[in-house]
Amino acid sequence: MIGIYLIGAFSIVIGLFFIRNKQLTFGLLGLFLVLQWILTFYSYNNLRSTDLTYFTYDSLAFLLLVTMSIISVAAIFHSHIYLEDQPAPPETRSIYYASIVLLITAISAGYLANHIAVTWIFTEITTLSASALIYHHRNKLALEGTWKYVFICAISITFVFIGILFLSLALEQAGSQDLSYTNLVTNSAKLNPFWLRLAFLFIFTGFTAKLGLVPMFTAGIDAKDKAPAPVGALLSSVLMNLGFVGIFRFYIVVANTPLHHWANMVIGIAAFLSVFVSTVYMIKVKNIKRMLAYSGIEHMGLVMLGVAAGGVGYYAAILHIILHAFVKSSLFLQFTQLYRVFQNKSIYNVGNYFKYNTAGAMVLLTGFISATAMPPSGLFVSEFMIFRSLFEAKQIIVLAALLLLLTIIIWAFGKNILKILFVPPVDFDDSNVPKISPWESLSQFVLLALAIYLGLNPPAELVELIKESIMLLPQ
Amino acid sequence: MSNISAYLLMPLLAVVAIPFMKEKAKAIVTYLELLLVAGLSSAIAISAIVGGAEEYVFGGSAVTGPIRLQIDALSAWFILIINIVFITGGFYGIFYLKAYREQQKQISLHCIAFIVLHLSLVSLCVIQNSLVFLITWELMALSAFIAVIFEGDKMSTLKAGINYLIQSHVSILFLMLGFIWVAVKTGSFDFASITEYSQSNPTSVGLFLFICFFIGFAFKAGFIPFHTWLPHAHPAAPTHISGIMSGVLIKIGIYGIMRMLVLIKTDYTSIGYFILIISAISGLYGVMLAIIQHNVKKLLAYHSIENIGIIGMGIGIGCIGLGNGNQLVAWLGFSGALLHTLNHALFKSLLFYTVGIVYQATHTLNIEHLGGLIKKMPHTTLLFLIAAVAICGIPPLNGFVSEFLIYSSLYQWVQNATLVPLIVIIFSTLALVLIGGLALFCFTKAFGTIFLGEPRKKFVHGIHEAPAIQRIPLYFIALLIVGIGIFPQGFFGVVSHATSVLTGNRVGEFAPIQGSIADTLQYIGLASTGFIVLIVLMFLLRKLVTKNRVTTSSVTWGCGYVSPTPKLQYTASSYVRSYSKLFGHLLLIGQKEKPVSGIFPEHAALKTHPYDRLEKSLIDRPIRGIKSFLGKFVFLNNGKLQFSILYGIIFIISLIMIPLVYGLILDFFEFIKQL
Amino acid sequence: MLSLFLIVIAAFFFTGIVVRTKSLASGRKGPGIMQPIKDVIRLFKKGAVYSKTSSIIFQIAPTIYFSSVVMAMLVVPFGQSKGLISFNCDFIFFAYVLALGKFFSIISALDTGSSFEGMGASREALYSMFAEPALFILMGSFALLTGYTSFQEIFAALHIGSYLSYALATLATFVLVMIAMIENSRMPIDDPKTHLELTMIHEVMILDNSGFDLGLLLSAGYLKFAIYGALIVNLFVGMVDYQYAIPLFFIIQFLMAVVVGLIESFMARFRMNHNAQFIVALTSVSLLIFFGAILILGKFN
Amino acid sequence: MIDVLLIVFIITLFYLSIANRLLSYTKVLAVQGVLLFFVVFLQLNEINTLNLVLIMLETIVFKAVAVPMFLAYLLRRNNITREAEPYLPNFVSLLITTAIVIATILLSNSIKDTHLDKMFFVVALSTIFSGLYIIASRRKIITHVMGYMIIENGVFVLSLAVGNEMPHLVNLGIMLDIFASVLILGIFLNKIGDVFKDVDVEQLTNLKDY
Repeated sequence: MIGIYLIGAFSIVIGLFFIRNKQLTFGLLGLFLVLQWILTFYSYNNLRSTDLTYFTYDSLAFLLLVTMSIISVAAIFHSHIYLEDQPAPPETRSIYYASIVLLITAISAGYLANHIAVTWIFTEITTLSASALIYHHRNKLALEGTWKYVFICAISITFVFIGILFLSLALEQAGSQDLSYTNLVTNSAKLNPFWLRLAFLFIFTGFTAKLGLVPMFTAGIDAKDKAPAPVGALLSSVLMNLGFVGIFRFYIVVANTPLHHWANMVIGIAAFLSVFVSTVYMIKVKNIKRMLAYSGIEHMGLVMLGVAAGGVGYYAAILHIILHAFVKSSLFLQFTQLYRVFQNKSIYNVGNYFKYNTAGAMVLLTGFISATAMPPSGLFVSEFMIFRSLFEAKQIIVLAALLLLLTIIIWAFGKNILKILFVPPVDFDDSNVPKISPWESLSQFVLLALAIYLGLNPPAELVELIKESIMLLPQ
Repeated sequence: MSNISAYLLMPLLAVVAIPFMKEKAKAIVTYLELLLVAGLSSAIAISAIVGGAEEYVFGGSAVTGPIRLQIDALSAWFILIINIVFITGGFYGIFYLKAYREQQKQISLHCIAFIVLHLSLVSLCVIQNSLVFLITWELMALSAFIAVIFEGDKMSTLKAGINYLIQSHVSILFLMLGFIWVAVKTGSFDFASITEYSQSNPTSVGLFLFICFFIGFAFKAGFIPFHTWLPHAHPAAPTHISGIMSGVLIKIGIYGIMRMLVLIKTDYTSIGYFILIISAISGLYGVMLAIIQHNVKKLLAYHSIENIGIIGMGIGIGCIGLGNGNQLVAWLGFSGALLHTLNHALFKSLLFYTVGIVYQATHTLNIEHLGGLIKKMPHTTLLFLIAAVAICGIPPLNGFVSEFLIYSSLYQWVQNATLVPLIVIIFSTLALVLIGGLALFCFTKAFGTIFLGEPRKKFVHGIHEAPAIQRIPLYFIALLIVGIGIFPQGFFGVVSHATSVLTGNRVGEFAPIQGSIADTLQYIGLASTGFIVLIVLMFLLRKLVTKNRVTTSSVTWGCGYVSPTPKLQYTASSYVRSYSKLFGHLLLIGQKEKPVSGIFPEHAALKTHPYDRLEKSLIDRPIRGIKSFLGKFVFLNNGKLQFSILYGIIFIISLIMIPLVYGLILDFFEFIKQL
Repeated sequence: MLSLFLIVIAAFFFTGIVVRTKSLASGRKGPGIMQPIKDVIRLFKKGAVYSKTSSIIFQIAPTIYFSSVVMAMLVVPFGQSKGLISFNCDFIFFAYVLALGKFFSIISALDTGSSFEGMGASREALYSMFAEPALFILMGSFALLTGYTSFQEIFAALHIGSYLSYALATLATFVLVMIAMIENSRMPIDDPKTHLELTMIHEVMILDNSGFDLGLLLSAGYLKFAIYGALIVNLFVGMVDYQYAIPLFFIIQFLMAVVVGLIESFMARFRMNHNAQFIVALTSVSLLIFFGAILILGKFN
Repeated sequence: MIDVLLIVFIITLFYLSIANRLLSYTKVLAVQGVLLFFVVFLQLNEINTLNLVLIMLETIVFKAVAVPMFLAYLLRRNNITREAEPYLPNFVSLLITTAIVIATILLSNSIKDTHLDKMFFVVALSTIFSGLYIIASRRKIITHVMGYMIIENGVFVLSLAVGNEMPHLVNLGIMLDIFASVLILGIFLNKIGDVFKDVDVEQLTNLKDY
């Protein structure tokens, strides 16, 4: 199936790249979405089965794939609106559509890959497609953003590759040469700790660029800022999840070796620093998109803290990353409408959104509540579990510091969002504000509702899948 | 069971429906919804008081586990208070919001928030599952926040709102810590596990657990030093919301503390002293700051802190009584606290509502601009007067009854107390007396300046009394206030059930104590009634005597000065001057003065800005510190590509090197050891 | 019940005696003992002048003030016989009822919108606030000593035994006298005979009252004095039988009146900003009494 | 023999750290390509010939010729000034590079692994880190690109260490090499060169947060 999917998707990409006709484009996009969902259902039907030797439909992949498919529908729909609203030259359009489809395909394949090298290849492809999307606006700043993104991603991909090389060295001692995760886990006892240590260090550092974690967090920020908001929705949700997959799958391997504790320490340090960094900038930043991006960094920090703490933290981490994907993408999608109203993304020149687009304002409000993990948002549950895992791991000081930082973040986030919602902006004439139909906010409402529902009342299926995906970890 | 699901379902329907309605419909639906929920919950509550505790269990979800709802007399008492305040406040609010008719979107948001607020408050009293409790708690905080920022287009309002939001979030963090603690140890979210845990561990554990919870709830209740959000949030909110916040929102904190007292089994005596001391300080501090306020709502907000202090003193004494096994003291203390909770809810909401009427008539909250309103709005004046007398704890009104109970708990405690407790007692008495006196000082000032004398500022627009229908709930509250004043034993009868939950004795066991207290209260009721009768008689006598006496009217005697102007009146500031000179060191009053100078002085001015010393040192300074600390790190993302790469290198190298270096150091020390 | 009559009777003469003592002390003959009562009766006959500024508050306030004093009077016992109202902690009721009167006298002063009466009101409120703790602590120490919490029981059970208790009794008397002075705004806190409004407390509050209302206020003042006198009496006559007690009552009331008169004629008024210190000093004295009580009960161990 | 080549490789690193002219950077890259060509030839003697040929072609054509020429072309086309303009004086750079090499030697000293030829490890790591150092310490964007190329060479050397066992990893490395270089150079060629004249990193610092 995956073969069909990849071939189909790539041919669609090529098609989109060359076709200028609108109807045909939409036809192809629709086709692709169908394909995407077929893959999703297929992977659900034969869960835990391997395909083309390099892809496995395991539970983690499936969970993220569903998230992906749901978000991708909304993202493509809003990309359409976006391009209608700000008409671009036809070739730019087709590049946009081609690369967004390529991005989605690469990410999906990356989820499913069961071989570290394959994951790595698809990560590389995401860099390519993402850079094309970031450069959509063809202006100086966009170029700068693209350049930085490409360069840092290239470096980090190289890091990952170095990591893989070290891993192979580590594996040689075990007398095996198969770099698939399952094999790694089975041989985990025999891996050479020295090489494994280096491997983990490099692979982790490499994937932080995608995950948006300290140390390589900067690239993602600029990308999400410069990319069109619908793409930002993808970059800040599912692409981050790809980074998570990359790290998590390998972490499972390390967790079964004596290095477990050390790895936890490494992850914990990076994660806490990420939360710290996001706090620093949540106070400062005045650009709404960048603010959202930094909140994404904060959440990734939380997720990795959950992983580092272990225990119930693993469960919480996976739940959190799924819910966060929904919430953050909905916020980014809402931003497109916000931008259409004010034609500006600086908090200073934006305000009283409640008056111009009530539905959208409600999305922002709910999104804010969800993103800051206040009850009744689903993220509250996962954060609660993460705190609990930290408590269980006897990391009270970390927990206290974390809570302080989170409080500051809520304060800064709340201040800005409420300014956007209620306070009228200075010298802004609302004479030619476009009327925005509330239906455009529907998708965001659905995503947020999903986040709340899955958090507060997770179906037994979901719980099972999450439990299964952390099954290999030492509890 | 079914009625509970209905009770949850109806509001949700309303919440969904409201945004698509006409303004009138919105108001009506909201209020009907309110009445429905209130009616349902009150019915259950009353049955719980009469027929003992009831319990329901919901399935809950995979996350929460089974959700236990339990309604005992304590919950019931608070539910009743909540419903009273909400029914009156909602009714009043309908008319209050008429002035904002054009902002439909805000109003529908407001209505939703209002329903959710009421629902969550009522639910909080019955939920026995910590995770669900937390969620409901935050729902309550959020809806209150939405309700507060109704006039969110003002940046000041928004600031106050966010301040409130953050502080209530901090409170939830403390609660969360406590609950996580218990959940980690016992693996259950049910409140019962708290009891198990505290019983199966040394009292010190229970003590810390309680303090953790206490801080969490104290933020909501507004104990010193967790009070700083109150004086900002109350003036910012629309008046009916301020009334409700001050009336019941902060009381839910009190409920939480009481619930924890019931749940956590530990050394009550030390808890008692802890609460008693904090409360005494809160009471004094609150009223001392209240006196120097110019903004009426701020003044009332500080008085809420004071009254929370009084309630807290009751709780503290009750705990100590419980710890010493002195049932009578425990009873007096707890009943006093519970009754004062109701009383404060009544007169404080009434005060806020009357102030709201004044505000809508004059569009100002600054005392110094008001005056002589009694001629324009007699009803409002009367209502405010009643509430003011009540809040000073003066007979024949309700305030006296609860304060009397707390006083007498102190005097009962005296009988068999050793040295240290005696000193505590005497100073708490001192505090209580001073609180009473200062409250009187404050409210004579407020009433005198707002309603009496001549207007200190000419208002261009006419000032009118509120419509009669808007005054109905206010008169209802006033009626209750007087009713409790002259018929306290009846209300005590109801309270005693809740008290028995706290003192932990079964129904029927407490008949003798209850009886003795009830007798005393009966005397008070009679005395108050007699007092009122006496006043009326005296007044009639006066009428009779002065019937055919000549009464002329002239200007106020200006001690020889013949052309008095309203400017010459004694202002609020001058009224409190001697006070603020005495306590100037404790308070923080910023002054801008342009003194009178020269032979022919021109313009002279004196501006004073009262500020909260605790807020300055506990909130403002630390926040500034943290911000500047975080500000030092903004270079991190300075847009230079090299740096971004550098972080990666540093990260990897340090993680490789530090362990090696550390190992080397260890080896070195090993080597030293071997020498 | 008995106390009621006694206090009323005492009230008739008390102020007269004070005035007489003062005039004698200053070498004048002075008015008759009954003069104050005559004044009141005269006032009752007169019509009234009301300020245009003032409102209904101004008219009902004196009545409420008077009835609050009467109410307080009903609480006061006499030796064995209870007051008309008597229950546990009734002295709290006593103090707070008086507080209501104060509340209304203050707001009625503010009601005139005068530039002076507010001053008096402010001082009155502040000083009575400072004065109250003394009374409560006093009663607290009595409650501690006797183990009872109502006026009548306390006084009934109060018996002067050891030397220490003599000292306490004297202190208590002192405190009560001083509280009486403050409550009735006499020397050394306030000088009713001063002619400068800026230095008045009580007098300046009732500048605008006239006719019947003024009469009520004055007579309320007389009653108040008698009430505090009665309290002092009760300190000593707890156990004594009526045939000795009643004469004792009048003797003590008389002595107190004389003392007040002497104080007023031989003592200067405090400076306004010293009053606060003085009044708070009373509180500390009553604290002393409390610790004395602790000593007596031997709880220092 | 391999060791000699690798030592020469390290020497090129030292030269790189003190080189002033951008052109000499490109020359060094070319030299490294050639060295790698021989190393491949000598090292990967166990893999099938086709693969070997492919790898050797990549090294000689792509690393040794195409990229350096292309960079030189860019230098001319965007008439970039010829100095490398480091933040730090060359002397310091030399010291740092030396330090890196010594550090890697020390690090490799603590390895207890019989499979690995430590020479490769030392060379690879020192190349990677000095490449990173060059990126961090030079002012021009094009020097970033060159630094990246050097890193790629280092990675290549590392992959050669395991090349006999896992040739597909070497291929992966080559793929990365080509892919990334094309992407980066493509952007550089098409856009940055046109948009920003005389490219200095300082011009690309508008996306920041303070």
